[in-house]
Amino acid sequence: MSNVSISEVTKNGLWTNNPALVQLLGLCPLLAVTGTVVNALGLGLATMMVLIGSNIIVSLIRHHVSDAVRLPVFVIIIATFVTCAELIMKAFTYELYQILGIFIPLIVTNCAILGRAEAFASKQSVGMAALDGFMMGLGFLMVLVCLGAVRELLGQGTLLADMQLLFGPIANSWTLRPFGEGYSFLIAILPPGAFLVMGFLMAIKNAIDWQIKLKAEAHKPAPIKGAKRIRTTGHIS
Amino acid sequence: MRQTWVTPGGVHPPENKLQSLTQPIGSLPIPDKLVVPLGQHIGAPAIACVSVGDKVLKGQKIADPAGTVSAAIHAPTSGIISAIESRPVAHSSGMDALCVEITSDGDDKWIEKSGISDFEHTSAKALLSIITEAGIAGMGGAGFPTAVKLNPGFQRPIDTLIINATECEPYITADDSLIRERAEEIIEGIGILSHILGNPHNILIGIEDNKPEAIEALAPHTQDTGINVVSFPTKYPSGGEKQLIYILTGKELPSGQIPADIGMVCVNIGTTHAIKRAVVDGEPLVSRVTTMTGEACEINRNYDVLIGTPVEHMLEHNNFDAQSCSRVIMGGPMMGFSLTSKQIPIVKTTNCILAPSVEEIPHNEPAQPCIRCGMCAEACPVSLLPQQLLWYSQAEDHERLEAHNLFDCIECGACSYVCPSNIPLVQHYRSSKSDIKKAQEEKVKSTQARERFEFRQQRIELAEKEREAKRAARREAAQQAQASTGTDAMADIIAAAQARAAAKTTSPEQELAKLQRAVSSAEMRVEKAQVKLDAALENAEPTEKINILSAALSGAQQKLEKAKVRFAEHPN
Amino acid sequence: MQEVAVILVSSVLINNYVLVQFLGLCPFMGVSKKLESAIGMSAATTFVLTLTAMVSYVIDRAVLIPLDLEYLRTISFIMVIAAVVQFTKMFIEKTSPLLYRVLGVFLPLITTNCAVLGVALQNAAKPLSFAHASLYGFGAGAGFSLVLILFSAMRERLAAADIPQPFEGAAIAMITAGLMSLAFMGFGGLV
Amino acid sequence: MLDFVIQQPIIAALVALSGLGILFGALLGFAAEKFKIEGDPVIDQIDQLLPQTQCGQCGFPGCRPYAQSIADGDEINKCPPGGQSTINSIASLLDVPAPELDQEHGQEEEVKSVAFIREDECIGCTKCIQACPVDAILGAAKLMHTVIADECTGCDLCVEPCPVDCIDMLPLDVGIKQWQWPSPPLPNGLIASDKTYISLNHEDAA
Amino acid sequence: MAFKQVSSPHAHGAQNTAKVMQLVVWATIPGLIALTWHFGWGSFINVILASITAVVSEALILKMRRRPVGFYLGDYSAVVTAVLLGLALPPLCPWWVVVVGTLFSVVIAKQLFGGLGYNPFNPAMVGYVVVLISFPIEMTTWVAPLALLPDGITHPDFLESLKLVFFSTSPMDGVTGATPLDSFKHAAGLTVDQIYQQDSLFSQAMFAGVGWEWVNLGFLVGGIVLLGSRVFTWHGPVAMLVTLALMSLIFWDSGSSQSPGSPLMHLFSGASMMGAFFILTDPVSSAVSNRGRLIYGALIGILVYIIRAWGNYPDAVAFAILLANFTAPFIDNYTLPRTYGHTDRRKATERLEDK
Amino acid sequence: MIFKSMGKNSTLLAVFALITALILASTDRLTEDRIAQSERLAAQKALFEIIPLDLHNNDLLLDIHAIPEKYWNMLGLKSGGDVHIARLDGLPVAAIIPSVTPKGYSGDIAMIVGVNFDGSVAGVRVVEHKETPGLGDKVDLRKSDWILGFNGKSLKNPEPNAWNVKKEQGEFDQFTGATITPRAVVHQIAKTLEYFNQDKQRLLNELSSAYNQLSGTDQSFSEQQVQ
Ligand SMILES: Cc1cc2nc3c(=O)[nH]c(=O)nc-3n(C[C@H](O)[C@H](O)[C@H](O)COP(=O)(O)O)c2cc1C
Ligand SMILES: Cc1cc2nc3c(=O)[nH]c(=O)nc-3n(C[C@H](O)[C@H](O)[C@H](O)COP(=O)(O)O)c2cc1C
Ligand SMILES: Cc1cc2nc3c(=O)[nH]c(=O)nc-3n(C[C@H](O)[C@H](O)[C@H](O)COP(=O)(O)O)c2cc1C
Ligand SMILES: Cc1cc2nc3c(=O)[nH]c(=O)nc-3n(C[C@H](O)[C@H](O)[C@H](O)CO)c2cc1C
Ligand code: SF4
Ligand code: SF4
Ligand code: SF4
Ligand code: SF4
Ligand code: FES
Repeated sequence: MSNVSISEVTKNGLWTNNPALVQLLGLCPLLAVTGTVVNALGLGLATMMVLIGSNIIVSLIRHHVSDAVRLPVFVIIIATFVTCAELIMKAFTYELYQILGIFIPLIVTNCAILGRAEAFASKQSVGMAALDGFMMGLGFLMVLVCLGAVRELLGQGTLLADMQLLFGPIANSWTLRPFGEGYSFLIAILPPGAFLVMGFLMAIKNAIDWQIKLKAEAHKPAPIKGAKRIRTTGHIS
Repeated sequence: MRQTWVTPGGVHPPENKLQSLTQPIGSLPIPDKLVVPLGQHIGAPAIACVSVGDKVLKGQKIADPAGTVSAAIHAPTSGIISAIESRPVAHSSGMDALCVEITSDGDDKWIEKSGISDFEHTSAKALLSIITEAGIAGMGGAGFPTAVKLNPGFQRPIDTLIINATECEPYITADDSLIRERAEEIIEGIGILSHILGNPHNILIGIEDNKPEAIEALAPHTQDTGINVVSFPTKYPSGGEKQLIYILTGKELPSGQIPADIGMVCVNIGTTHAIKRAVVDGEPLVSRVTTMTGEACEINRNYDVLIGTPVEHMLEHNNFDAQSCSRVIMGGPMMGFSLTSKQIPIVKTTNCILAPSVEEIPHNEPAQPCIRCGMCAEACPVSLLPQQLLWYSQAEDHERLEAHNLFDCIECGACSYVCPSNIPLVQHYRSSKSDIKKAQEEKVKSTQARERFEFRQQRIELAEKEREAKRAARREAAQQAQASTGTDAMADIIAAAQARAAAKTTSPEQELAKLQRAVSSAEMRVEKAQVKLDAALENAEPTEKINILSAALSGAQQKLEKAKVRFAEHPN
Repeated sequence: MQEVAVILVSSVLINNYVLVQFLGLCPFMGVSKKLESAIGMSAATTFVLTLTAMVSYVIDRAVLIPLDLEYLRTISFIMVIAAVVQFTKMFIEKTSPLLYRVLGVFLPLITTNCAVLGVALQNAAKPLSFAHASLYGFGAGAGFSLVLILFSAMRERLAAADIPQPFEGAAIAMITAGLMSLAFMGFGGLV
Repeated sequence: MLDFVIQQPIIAALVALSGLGILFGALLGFAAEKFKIEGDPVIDQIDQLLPQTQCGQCGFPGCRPYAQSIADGDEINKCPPGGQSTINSIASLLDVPAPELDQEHGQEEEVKSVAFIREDECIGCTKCIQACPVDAILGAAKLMHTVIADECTGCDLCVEPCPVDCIDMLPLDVGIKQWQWPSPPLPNGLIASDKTYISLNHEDAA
Repeated sequence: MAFKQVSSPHAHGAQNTAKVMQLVVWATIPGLIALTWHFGWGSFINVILASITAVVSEALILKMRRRPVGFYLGDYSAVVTAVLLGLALPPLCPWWVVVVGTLFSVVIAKQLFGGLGYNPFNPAMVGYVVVLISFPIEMTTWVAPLALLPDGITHPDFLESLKLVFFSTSPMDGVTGATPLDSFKHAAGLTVDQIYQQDSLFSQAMFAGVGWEWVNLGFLVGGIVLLGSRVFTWHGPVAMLVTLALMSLIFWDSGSSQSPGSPLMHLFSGASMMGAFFILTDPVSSAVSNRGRLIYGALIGILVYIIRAWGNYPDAVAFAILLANFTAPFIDNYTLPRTYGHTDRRKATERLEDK
Repeated sequence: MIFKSMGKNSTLLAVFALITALILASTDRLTEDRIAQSERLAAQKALFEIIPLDLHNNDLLLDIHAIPEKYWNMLGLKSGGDVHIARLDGLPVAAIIPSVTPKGYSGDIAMIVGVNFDGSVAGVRVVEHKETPGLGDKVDLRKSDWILGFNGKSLKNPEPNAWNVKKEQGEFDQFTGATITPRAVVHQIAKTLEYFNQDKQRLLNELSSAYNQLSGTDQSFSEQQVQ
């Protein structure tokens, strides 16, 4: 565990061990706030910040906490970051804060964060931990935005609507309407749509993985069968 | 009229019984060769007590029962034992099993018969031994040795004797015609059974109401005998032992128990007839009544067939048309099994040979998915949920299967019969049952293996510890000795130890011989591997296998190299 | 009495925490493969939910509000949850080893169940009495249990289904959950 | 005092949070001491599922050490004698996806086999006895050896040590008693594209 | 060919899945006739359009899944789904509503779960609810029954209807109106008697609502035919209808302005009969044992009433059935019949060690 | 042993909690003002939309007057509410009145109705509703600007009996496929205007007394004056 490569961490976070698609963690915000891209982006960024921050701090203090209170300490660290994020969003993007509502404080219980703190940051150097936080956060953010984009597009026929909530007035005119006015397919933005679209995203990932695996298998040399056998009955004199 | 009870479920397939009832029970010419399997019953196969070349008479014992749950086998006709070897036998697997082949001499000469006329004054024990010796095993289907069944021993007293004359399977009329023609003998057989069982209160003959002639035939003989002939509405599978018990008595046989546990015994009518023949006439079980029917045969009738007659012989005598036949079935269309070879012989449990045309019983349609319509559950006579069993059987969920009472399924096939999706449900259940049994056996075996392994490890550990202790003791002694006698003693001890070690090492010659052996054995291995590989290559076996073999070969070659090197390195 | 019924119906069915409010989805997806574990998880979660709803209510009203520290809700509640979960684990282990065998493995997972923190936070945002706050906690737990148990029974059934390869596993579970939440939309407008 | 605290928001926060911290710290400390983790029952459960062939193909000296290693997070696809069904049941126990058997550890054999010693060639060296993990070989020095077929797990560990190569692994034969109906093909196993075609094919295969 | 290994039983009964499915399709005809008679050609067009979509999409998916297309299409289940969905959709709704609904039914609710026999939810109802939620305007615009159209106006003829379905951009005016359940629900403040007098939907009806009573009777007849041919058992439908009647009796409130309506109205309005005989009887997604089906049916009856009386949706059969589908596997686990030779009913979850 | 562990862990957690509290408290201090401002802005947003800033210059959130209980029923209020008054340089411009109709398709629809002191509608916003998405929810400005159609209407324009949807011979559009929701909203707005007519005098009195107290003048607002 002690030496992992940068590319591995990147690949893990973005694809092979993607917190949302593979580990199925942080599903609540993932499904609840992805009605539009802007919501997804807002929450994704907040989560990413918390993830990076907590990973760094956990990595810094990893040698100083005992086992008994390790988890509570991690939880406190995460909660601190979340509260800070909450306060900042409240101050600067109040309307978005209101839309995301309870899901900002709930970043605390996003198991992906605690999971990373526990499984990675508490065993790695600060730099790696920060990178891991960033990549995992980015992986999560990507899925959130994907989901948000698909749902927004299918559901109300827009893309990048209401971006001003996050980026201020310059974003007022960003909204795209590929299907023209008046289009709506409500189920996509209602709860069932969240699950369905997520299911399809996962299936797409599975299909891609399957293709990759097929390709890889075609190139892989056949394993040497039985190469790893040992004797159970020890030395025979 | 006695009260009868109604079982749940059941089906009404077309009966098709009339075809084979137009003529009385007939007989076939004796075939040239008869093949008598040694395992025709449940339990251990009998052990042949004749050898090839022996001359036997009809009714002469050719195999002894092996243990309590087994039955003797007798020569069905007189002739010469021409072979004792594996042949295809009457079994769903179509596999071979040990059989005795008799080349008939055409005389059909009986051994000397010694019957008992007054069985009422013979002890039950003696009668049971006659039945055992006569090789009688249940002729209703399962082939359970009848003497064992009739000897519940110190268990509960039997108060109900049920004679199974239901014959609920379509097409089959063997029991029906037997009753019509030999009712008197049957009643006598029942008398013997009753005597053996200590005259139970109730003696019931259960028979479906589609056999009025048989009921009629029994009537004059049962008057004032205390034997009740109970008829009940026709429905498949009323003839199942459990179903019949419920129909006749309203009692259910608790799961996992046998009828004797609730004071009942259930015997097939054919078995009863065979018991009469064995006891009164002194004839062991060498023939039985079997129905030959189906549109692919010109003649449909019942025959008194010698056990061991190849099916081919029967088919030929009835002008079998292989082209129009969809499959040849031993038993009825619901529970019988299809035959994979014409050579398979008739056995004690064969009540029917059915050769239907393709129109009668078409080829199986491919199965469609289960739509959970529940028709199967409606048809199941033991109130299972066949569709759930199917589901869990596909999912290989053994726990759920057992919770759904898979092992109470009597494999009657009513569910498959009604299934609109043509699913071979029964086959699924059979396969799952075997899987579960196998898994259980493996579990037991693996537990044993674990225990043995752990025991071995403990033993080794213990031995190690002992050795360690001894060594420690020795060291201590040495130290003490050193303390007292100084370095000299120590040197002595070391010298002694070295001497022991030297003695232990093998002499160079021995060493050389060992190495030589190693080389030659490695050579042998290489050779063997090469042969195998060549053979595989020649037969164009799958590359996988070839890979394995070539890996084995190269392994052996390496070993050989090593052995050679060691041999070469040896000083001599 | 009627109020109790209304709170229960609304938190169990109409505003179901899992399918309508999207809380507690990770255990919902993660612990629903086997009915048995789903039942264990349900019991443990309901218990913890009710208890944390009570304790966090007390802390909120007795400490945070008087001191004007509402912004510390998240952190104090999560501490409450962590402690209650630990405490429950300890308590069950001591009093009923049998129950512990059933529930033990699920308890740590509850700390990161959003529904637990979600209920505490939602309760804090509403003017509620202590009894109602506890009832909301219990109702949330009951709603969670209901759908988790039904869902796991359904997933067990799906185990033998002939699902297209890319959809096997979590993907089809998601879609099933989607159809379930579709069904739950039927409860809209009740109460 | 209380007034003072209420007046000073920062101090209030400090007091409240550290108060909670102390409280929960004490609670957890108490729990940590009072309830230490005991042995892991899951090892036993995994061990129960392994076939106990004790062959070492997994790379561990026996099944239990492998069970231990699985409990510590090792891959579950290393046991060839157990094959896919063992992998599946461990996967369902641990609630993880079931991988395929790792070929590098060996292959699942279709039929189980047992060791058989060609007794006339045996020189009584006792090496196979030492090799057998389950004590399934009988014999004494310089005397002929035999395998107790019932107790042999088919691990083939005894084959290699034999100096005269007199041990064969014979497949257990499938007699009429062992025969079982194969599970019928699932409806979705059809690959042809036409009903009549299938039914013909089906018959041919049968 | 005569000697081969086949598992018993060798005989097979006359029933087969395709026949069962075809029978279900035929049995919807009385209902379809009643619908067409009272509401015009719309339902007929829906059924045809849905069937074509269903068959084509099922074929495509099967092709993608590399399954024998002919073999699976031959079971007619896609047609049953499509016909039932077509009957449930509002007559003359735009074509894309039908197509989207059918695609959701066949592709998502059925084929993603493995096709016939594996879907846990009723495909037709999934399709219906999806379009109901997604296109509320189109889905709540019902054609008025023939008897209530103003003099001189009739339903559009077949070609006109086709034009409406395929080319109209806005729902047609003049011929639309509320359904009895809808209008009952929103006649706030009126007692039942007043509603029955003032609302022509009821005042001109024989016993439930104009047109609707006949549609329900039609489905009742079809359902009885199916029951008679043993396509399903009585347990589910009877349990549903009885609980629905009981619920409406209990909350009848003697016809006050708060009353959610009489048993007769509930039994013969909306999709009650179609739901009871054609939809909850879908064997694939319902409970399996008879006892399970009693519970399942009763649950649907209760849910239908609750949602009708107090929920957002005037008719609730689709939601109630989906909700009950959701509970079906759980019900199955605890309603095994008592097997011969056992004293107790077992639970499917019973573990071997517990014994 | 236990006490040692408890002590150690407590200290550890407490230290962490302390640091945390410090960080959080400072963040809170830093963002406090900004948050307060955002909250105010958000709360005012709907009010501002009805009465824009260039039409008033008082603090709408503070200028509130309780609605007498006898009108609660009329406005559909269950536990009362406040009228917000907008003034320009102290002179009242409009009143913003909370109002709820229970006759929505799926229950209550809550709105705020801005009424100019001349009795015309300054603006209406639906603040809470459960209407069917895609059908009844067009009363929400985010979905459709139907609600803007009320601006400038009063009980005289159109006539009171034309305060209805077109389908029932009124003046206002209904939505395609949904009549119940718009009808409920139209009726409720009419009712709110009626309330305003009835309660206006009382409000004006209250306002003038407050104004006089503040400015030290003695002025009574009359209808004419405000207009
Ligand atoms: C494995 C097995 C063991 C049996 N053991 C006994 C027994 O100990 N005593 C007895 O009276 N019958 C025993 N029976 C006989 C059954 O009770 C029953 O009569 C027989 O299986 C024939 O029934 P069937 O053709 O319906 O299967 C046994 C049967 C089987 C298959
Ligand atoms: C489904 C089923 C149907 C059966 N039908 C008959 C039958 O019709 N006649 C019969 O004698 N035995 C029938 N049996 C066998 C009986 O259960 C039972 O084994 C037999 O009567 C015992 O008598 P035996 O030991 O003399 O053969 C049937 C068994 C099963 C499982
Ligand atoms: C599921 C469902 C939801 C509805 N939601 C609304 C709604 O939110 N608002 C509304 O006015 N009508 C709604 N309706 C429509 C009404 O039932 C009614 O048909 C309509 O208001 C009558 O208008 P019309 O006269 O224009 O046809 C809904 C109908 C259904 C079936
Ligand atoms: C009695 C009966 C009722 C059925 N009802 C439905 C139904 O309501 N919805 C549906 O999609 N399919 C129905 N089907 C068809 C079939 O079961 C359905 O397509 C499967 O659910 C698809 O797997 C029905 C079939 C039968 C035999
Ligand atoms: S009869 Fe066949 S299709 Fe119907 S439920 Fe039983 S197994 Fe399934
Ligand atoms: S074969 Fe088994 S499951 Fe099928 S009907 Fe007979 S007893 Fe029931
Ligand atoms: S490979 Fe399997 S059977 Fe062999 S020792 Fe390892 S776990 Fe045991
Ligand atoms: S006899 Fe050989 S193959 Fe059998 S268990 Fe012993 S060592 Fe293994
Ligand atoms: S994100 Fe809600 S439970 Fe995991």
